[in-house]
Amino acid sequence: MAKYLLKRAFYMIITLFVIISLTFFLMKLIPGTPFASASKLQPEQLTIMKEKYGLDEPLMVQYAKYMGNVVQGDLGTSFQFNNVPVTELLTSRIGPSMQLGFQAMFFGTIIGIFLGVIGALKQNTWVDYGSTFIAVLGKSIPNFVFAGLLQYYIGVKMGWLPVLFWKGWEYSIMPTIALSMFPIAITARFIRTEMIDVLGSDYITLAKAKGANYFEIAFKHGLRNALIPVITVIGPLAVGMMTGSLVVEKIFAIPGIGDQFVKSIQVNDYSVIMGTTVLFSVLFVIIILVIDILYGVIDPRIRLSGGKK
Amino acid sequence: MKQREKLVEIRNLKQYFNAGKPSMVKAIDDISFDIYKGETLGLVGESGCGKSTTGRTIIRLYDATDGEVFFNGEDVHGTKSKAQLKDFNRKMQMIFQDPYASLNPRLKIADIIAEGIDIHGLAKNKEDRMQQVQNLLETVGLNREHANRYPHEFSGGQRQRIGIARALAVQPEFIIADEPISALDVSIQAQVVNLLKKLQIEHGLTYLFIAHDLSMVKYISDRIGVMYFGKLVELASSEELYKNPIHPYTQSLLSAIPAPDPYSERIRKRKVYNPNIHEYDEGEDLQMREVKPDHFVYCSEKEFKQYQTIHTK
Amino acid sequence: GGKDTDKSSGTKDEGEKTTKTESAQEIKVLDSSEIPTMDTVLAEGSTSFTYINNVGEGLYRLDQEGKAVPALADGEPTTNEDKTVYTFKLRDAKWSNGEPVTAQDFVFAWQRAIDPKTASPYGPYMMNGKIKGAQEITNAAAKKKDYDLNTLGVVAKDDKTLEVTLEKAFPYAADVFAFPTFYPQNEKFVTEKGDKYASNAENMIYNGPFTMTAWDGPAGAEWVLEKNDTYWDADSVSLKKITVNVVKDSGAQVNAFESGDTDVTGLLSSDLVPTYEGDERMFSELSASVFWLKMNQKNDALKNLNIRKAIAQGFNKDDLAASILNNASVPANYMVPQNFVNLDGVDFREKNGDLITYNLEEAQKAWKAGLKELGVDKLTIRYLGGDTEASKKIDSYMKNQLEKNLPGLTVDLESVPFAVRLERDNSMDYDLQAAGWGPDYGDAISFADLWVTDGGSNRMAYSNKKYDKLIKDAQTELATDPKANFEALQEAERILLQDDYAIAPIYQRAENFLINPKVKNIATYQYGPDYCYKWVTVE
Amino acid sequence: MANSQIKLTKDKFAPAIIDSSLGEAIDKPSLNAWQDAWLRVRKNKAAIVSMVVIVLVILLAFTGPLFSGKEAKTQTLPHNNLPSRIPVLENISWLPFDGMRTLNNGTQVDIYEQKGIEEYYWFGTDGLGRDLFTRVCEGTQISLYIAFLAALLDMLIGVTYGAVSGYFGGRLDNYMQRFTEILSSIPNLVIVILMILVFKPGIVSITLALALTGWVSMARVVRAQTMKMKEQEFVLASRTLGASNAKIIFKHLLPNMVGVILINTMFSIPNAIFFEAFLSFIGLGLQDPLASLGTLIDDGFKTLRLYPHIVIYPAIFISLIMICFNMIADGLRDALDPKMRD
Amino acid sequence: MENILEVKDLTISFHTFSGEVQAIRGVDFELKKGETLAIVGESSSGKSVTTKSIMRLLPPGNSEIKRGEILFNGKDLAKLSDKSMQKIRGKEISMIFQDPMTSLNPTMKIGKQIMEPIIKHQNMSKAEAKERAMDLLRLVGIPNAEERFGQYPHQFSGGMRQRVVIAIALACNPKVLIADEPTTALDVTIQAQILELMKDLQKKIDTSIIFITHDLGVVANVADRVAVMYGGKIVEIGTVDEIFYNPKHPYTWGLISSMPSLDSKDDELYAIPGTPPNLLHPPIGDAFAPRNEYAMQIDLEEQPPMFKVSETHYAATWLLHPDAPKVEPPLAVKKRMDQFQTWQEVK
Ligand SMILES: Nc1ncnc2c1ncn2[C@@H]1O[C@H](COP(=O)(O)OP(=O)(O)OP(=O)(O)O)[C@@H](O)[C@H]1O
Ligand SMILES: Nc1ncnc2c1ncn2[C@@H]1O[C@H](COP(=O)(O)OP(=O)(O)OP(=O)(O)O)[C@@H](O)[C@H]1O
Ligand SMILES: [Mg+2]
Ligand SMILES: [Mg+2]
Repeated sequence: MAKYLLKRAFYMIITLFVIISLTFFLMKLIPGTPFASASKLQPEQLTIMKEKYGLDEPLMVQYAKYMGNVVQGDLGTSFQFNNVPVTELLTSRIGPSMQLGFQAMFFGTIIGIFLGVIGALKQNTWVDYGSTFIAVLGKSIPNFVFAGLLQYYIGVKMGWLPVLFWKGWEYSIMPTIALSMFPIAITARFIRTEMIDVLGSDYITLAKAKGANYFEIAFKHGLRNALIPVITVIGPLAVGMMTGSLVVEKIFAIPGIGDQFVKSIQVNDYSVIMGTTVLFSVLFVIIILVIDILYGVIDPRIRLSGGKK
Repeated sequence: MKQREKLVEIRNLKQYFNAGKPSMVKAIDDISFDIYKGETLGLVGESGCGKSTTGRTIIRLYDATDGEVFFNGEDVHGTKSKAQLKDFNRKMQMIFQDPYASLNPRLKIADIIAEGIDIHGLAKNKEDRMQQVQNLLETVGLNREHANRYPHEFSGGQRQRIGIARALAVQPEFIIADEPISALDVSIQAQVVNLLKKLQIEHGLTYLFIAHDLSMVKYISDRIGVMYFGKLVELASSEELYKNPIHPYTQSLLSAIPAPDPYSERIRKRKVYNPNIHEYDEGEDLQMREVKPDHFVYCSEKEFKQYQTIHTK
Repeated sequence: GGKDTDKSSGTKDEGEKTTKTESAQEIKVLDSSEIPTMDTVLAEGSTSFTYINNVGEGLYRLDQEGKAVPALADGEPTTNEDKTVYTFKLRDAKWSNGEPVTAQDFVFAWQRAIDPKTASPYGPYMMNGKIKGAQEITNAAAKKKDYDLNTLGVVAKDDKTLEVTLEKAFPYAADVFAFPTFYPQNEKFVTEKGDKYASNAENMIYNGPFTMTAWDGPAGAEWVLEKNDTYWDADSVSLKKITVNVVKDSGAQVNAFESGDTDVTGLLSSDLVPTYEGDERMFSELSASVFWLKMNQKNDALKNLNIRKAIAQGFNKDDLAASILNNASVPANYMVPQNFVNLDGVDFREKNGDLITYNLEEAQKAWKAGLKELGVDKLTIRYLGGDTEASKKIDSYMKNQLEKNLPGLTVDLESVPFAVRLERDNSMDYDLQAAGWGPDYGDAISFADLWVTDGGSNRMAYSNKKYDKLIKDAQTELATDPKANFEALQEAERILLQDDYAIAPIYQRAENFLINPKVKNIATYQYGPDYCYKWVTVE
Repeated sequence: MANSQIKLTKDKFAPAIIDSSLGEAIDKPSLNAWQDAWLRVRKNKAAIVSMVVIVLVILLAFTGPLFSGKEAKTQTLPHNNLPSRIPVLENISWLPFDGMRTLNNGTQVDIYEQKGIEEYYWFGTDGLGRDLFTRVCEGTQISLYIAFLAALLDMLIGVTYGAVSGYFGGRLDNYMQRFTEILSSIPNLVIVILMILVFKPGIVSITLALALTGWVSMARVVRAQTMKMKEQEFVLASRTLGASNAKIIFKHLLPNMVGVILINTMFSIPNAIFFEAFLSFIGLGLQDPLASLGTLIDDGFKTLRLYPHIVIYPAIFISLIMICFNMIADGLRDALDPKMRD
Repeated sequence: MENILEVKDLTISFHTFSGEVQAIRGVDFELKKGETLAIVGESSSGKSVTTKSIMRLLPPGNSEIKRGEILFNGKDLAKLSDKSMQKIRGKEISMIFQDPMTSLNPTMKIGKQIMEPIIKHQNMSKAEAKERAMDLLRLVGIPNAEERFGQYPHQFSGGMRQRVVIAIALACNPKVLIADEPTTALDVTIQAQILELMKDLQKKIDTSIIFITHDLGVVANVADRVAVMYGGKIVEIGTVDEIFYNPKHPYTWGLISSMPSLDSKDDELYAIPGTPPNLLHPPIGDAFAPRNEYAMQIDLEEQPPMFKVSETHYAATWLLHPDAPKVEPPLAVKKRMDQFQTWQEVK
């Protein structure tokens, strides 16, 4: 196990290195400067500013410096938020995004699993179609529409929940609902598909032969076996969600990382783009590792050294 | 027996999976034997002892970890040009165990059978190709009309015959049959075995016939090899092996086969094989030794003496 | 959100003494972006300027009408003959830490703003060409030569006397001195805090109407302003507390307003405006931002005057303003906006009137002539559009109008992200471009000098010697003569639009927001800061 | 055990003549895998209904603009933001097709009458006075185009990539997996912006952006399937016959994954549609006057309270398409599931 | 001996895409207490469907019991509610499936899988159930029960897994144990072990066993009585000796002759020609007729009734009709009959 983790860690570092390097160079290909007032400034002033932020140096030098700093945990400072260290920016913003993403993933997955399981148990009945319908609706209504409708009807009209901001748990309910539609849909679809396969297998028949009832068959025997392909898709999705949703954060005025990231790209805020990418890819490779470990937990046949037996 | 000509020679063949990792499996561990032209060599042993691996390594589905396989005197596993490899692929063919998994469900029977013809360019034109396919179908006792059907429309026995026709299509000299009957119904097994026998006579084929059930193997084989845990432990003519099993594992295997005969079943006593009875010392020289003429047993020098005294009178 | 009212205990004591009005003097406000910085010399966006303006003050301050009036300057300064040297007397004002605001604070701040090491964007932008010595420092630094900050034309004669030397006289000096970049900074405090200065509420001191009591720094999505009792004009301030939250989505802002979560929204997107038509809670105001089409004369067709004329007259801007914008924006037949500058009460526009109007007949006539001159009967022109929803709608309308009104014209719409647009503007890789300009100070020159030959914002290969000369004159000889200056700029505008049809004005933008009717007297500005809450009262 | 009641005559016990060749006859009609699958899909009512709906939607998308007699890009500004009015249906009061609008104060007015408009705008008009019906039709075309094109590229790249990675395995597989990991980690937006720099913004860029990373999940699925299937005996059989790797992949492996591939494609179609909408949402999408359902919704949503019709129709269409594709995917999955064979 | 299970005129159809599959067409048999009834017959003859219908494990969607009764201790299982059936499954009647590799839940620990029916049906506490599960593991001959208890199926070999499945089936001392090809997937040595184990256990807890297999060797080993199925019907039923040494049905003959005997080296094996009947459109007459070299005209027209051969032996073939010509069974069968005769005489 330890050896395996070490090996994986080595691969993770290489992967990260490549991701960071590629993003660095790609990003530098985007034209323009990160300076908001660039269009107003004289060339002389631009020269001075570029020099101050080290943007006048050859690309390779900038790259080497950046990498050097990253290794020391220094992600540089933001341009759009004058000189705020990116690490500070990320740490102060990742919290709400992670919480929201996590909640949405959590509830979304649970509801999705539920919908998927009953869909599979009652395959091709109206229950199945109903659960498919709900799931697909969640996928076909863009989440800004969903978020907007929730905000207006539940928040403004009904006054049941706070309309926006991020000041306590009740503030996270509507955004969570809005954001969880997608994981609900995905999980429900995948669980249904897998569950149908699983329900047809011999060990389910054996479980029935043991006298197990529907509930036991679905949740004790079926679910765990249906879960593997689901975590494969859920994992990367979770990373995406935990690193912020542009739309939902914007609509509910949540100080998260999603909107900030998109804005950074639009205004060439190099260091924030890079910082977010680093964060994202670190989370990503870790989640991939966690998924691989989870595979082993969920399915004891899969040993960490890889491959099914 | 007439002058025997060696068709396949297996020398110190080894096949290790996941070599170098903790999960390493010695699927074949240093086995050697010959297969003579025109004979059927049966290979038996319990599940997982390496029978399939042996077959697959001979036909180069796996690259051998070590050792050589000579076919007509040429080393199959040596570096070969594409053309030479193709030539092997023509002369050596394989029939598989699972009649359901061994036919591509998306292809028509004609295309399945003709795949080898196409690859090796054995047909002059479309008509010739079709003609060959139909002939092959008839050879294995199926209707010409079946050419345009899909595998799922056939029963297990029919499928197995289609698999045989596919192998025959390239006019091989040597066929490895990997448990071609164990997934079939008893009544269908007979069909397939009969067919294989008939083809052997008509086409002068050589078989390596893999199975784990001795009764059918005995019926079809001239000689039988018994494998245990990646090693060949006994090799003799089928009559001989059946009458005088020497290696304790062979004895155990024979005693386990249930006979379709309630009377003899009631009196049958099963022998249990315990590998510890050999009490081999560390580094003892274990190898195939010819205990009786043409009867080889995997044993130590000491056992060899014992066996000889018991079995040769 | 922090409610640390006891940050400075002095404030609290005095707060208790004031008589209680019926309603709490507190408002909640939404803003659509975070504050990038509160450091006056680094600030470059209107959000920064707005809050800097509310917690700080310079020599001048924009009053409720948007006019610069002396603030820390104790009355109007004395000037030399040619109005290039201003001598200010400072009033007795205090920083919120009790220290007095001195002339050295100004010198320190201004030098810091021009110092290449600071790399302030707005410092040089505002000072170069205006404050003596600024341009030289910038140039020297750009060429990696030595420079001396003391050559900047700002000197503290004594604690309370500040002498400012201008490069050349200009009529809008008061606006410049009111601009947040020119605010003073307390040297001791700034150097003590170093990098941390103005990075959050703890690391700031104030000399304006309010203090910031809670702000986590640039990434913070909420901040609180509270009345500054050490402010010299504290008596005019009745508002006790302003809580600001960032909400980026316009629809969400409206929802927040509807549910009572806020008293003031940020700018409404124009889609939302019609919903509040006739609603007393909506507040509309014409801003000084004008939008136009830039016509790049590197394109052969656009080099042709008739073609430009046809395009400039060839779209119906009234319909655009009335039906598409529908938010109190007005069609622009000019470059210099209305209600922006005036001479003795007469608006710039009143005299110069409508210069390019929608005129289908003229346009088509010019179009035919132009095509003939070019010897073609069809033209394809690229149109570099914006990528915001609002600008997309307008671009789409423009394309439709031009194609419909000018037979044979095909407009290739290219909506690109902002960064890409900047880049293509820079490299002049476009034919038509929808662009706009909001001024930084209240003088027509802030529009007019956009189009001088090789001017930084020109970037459309427009060049007219006469125009250049008029602008140059306006900035030099005529700078001290308001009337002549005014007239020169008006003539320049006529040249630009009527002689050359260099750009095709589209509309002047109105700004709309929702305000709780209880909240009165929010001052809104056309340049620099957006709002000032100094005079706000809650009924 | 009761004996038979029927009278049996002696001649019935004469030996029967049996054609032995009949023994091998198969009396089922010959069906290939597709016909077989179609038979199964046909039994799935939801899938069939969905297919019909999709076909109708496609037909409508292409023929609708002909019926409406209006062009999607024609702007009639005085007619902007009209609610929907449909001949005949307008007389049915509970249907929202009567050209009435509810004002802020709750009163209903007939805008058409008020503005003196004779024409019928079936779905109303948008803010620029363009006919929404036509725009929704054309938007559907574009969304479908994006979906199909992206799905196609997706299949081409994803399938090949997955098949190669899974088939050859080992070190190559390891590298290829790391590569997709990297690809999914580089911010999509950076790539899209770069794409827009190189190509013109619009369909091409969007499609390319999609093709760049949209196929990763397909590759994963195909890889897993390939690894599972490459040990199948029919593949081994082909190898012993000397078939080339390419032939094995394309003739033996991929055709047997059609089900999985199709289903995954059905999943990626909605994703593509949304990716496009997302790009439009952040302003990197289609160029006007082209519109997709995504951009139409995005557009209309802002004025939801004032002009709900602008968002409702495209929303209905997009939901319809998504639901149908998912239902079809389910149907196909069931139909192509080998376990369901009898 | 009393009948613990009686199946009467059971008729089952599947509704499939291509039409109605008449999988079981009137099956009658009874199972006595403590006996082993083997059901043999070729693939698709309806062996599994018959036994699954006893457990009510047929897919609910497309299967239909058209006629017949399944009387278990007098109760008709076909009419029981799902709930009551769940109480019978695993407790009164339990089942072992063919493939030990797939019939255990791969993600659940062995111990838990064994404990499940114990906790469910016997109201035992967890600790007691664990004790019992351990005993069972030992009973089926798995060493180190302690350690094995917490392992997963993939850590077990095929033979061991099948033992676990047997342990599960035996957990509640069922009255009837149905084993559907329990050894087909195992190799001979392990098969032999499992068979011995089952016989042992049967003696200990005195259950009745229905044992399905193709393998006549296995039948000879385990069965008291044998039912031969063909085309959805039982075509011959009798004691094991009767079926092996005095078979009456031509299909049974075919089965017996197709096995190589020890000395028939060079003769061609007998193979039943043709393919099994298509149960979508079962033939009007005897389903075996098209493959039957002894077929008579009547076989094509009329289904044969069960003819009684002895108290225990019945066969459904017109050849037993008094009017039918006397036919010689195939050589292999004759040999057996003769051999039996000699054995009898020796006795
Ligand atoms: N590709 C492979 N990778 C790793 N191990 C393998 C592989 N193929 C076979 N083995 C292992 O090699 C050993 C021998 O397997 P093989 O399939 O040759 O047995 P067999 O005698 O044919 O068994 P059976 O009778 O079940 O077919 C087994 O332990 C098996 O798990
Ligand atoms: N779920 C099902 N749907 C449709 N037909 C079925 C189903 N299950 C079984 N059948 C059909 O019922 C018939 C009898 O099948 P059954 O499984 O009982 O055969 P079997 O005798 O057990 O064969 P084997 O020896 O191969 O296990 C077959 O024709 C089969 O196709
Ligand atoms: Mg094998
Ligand atoms: Mg069965």
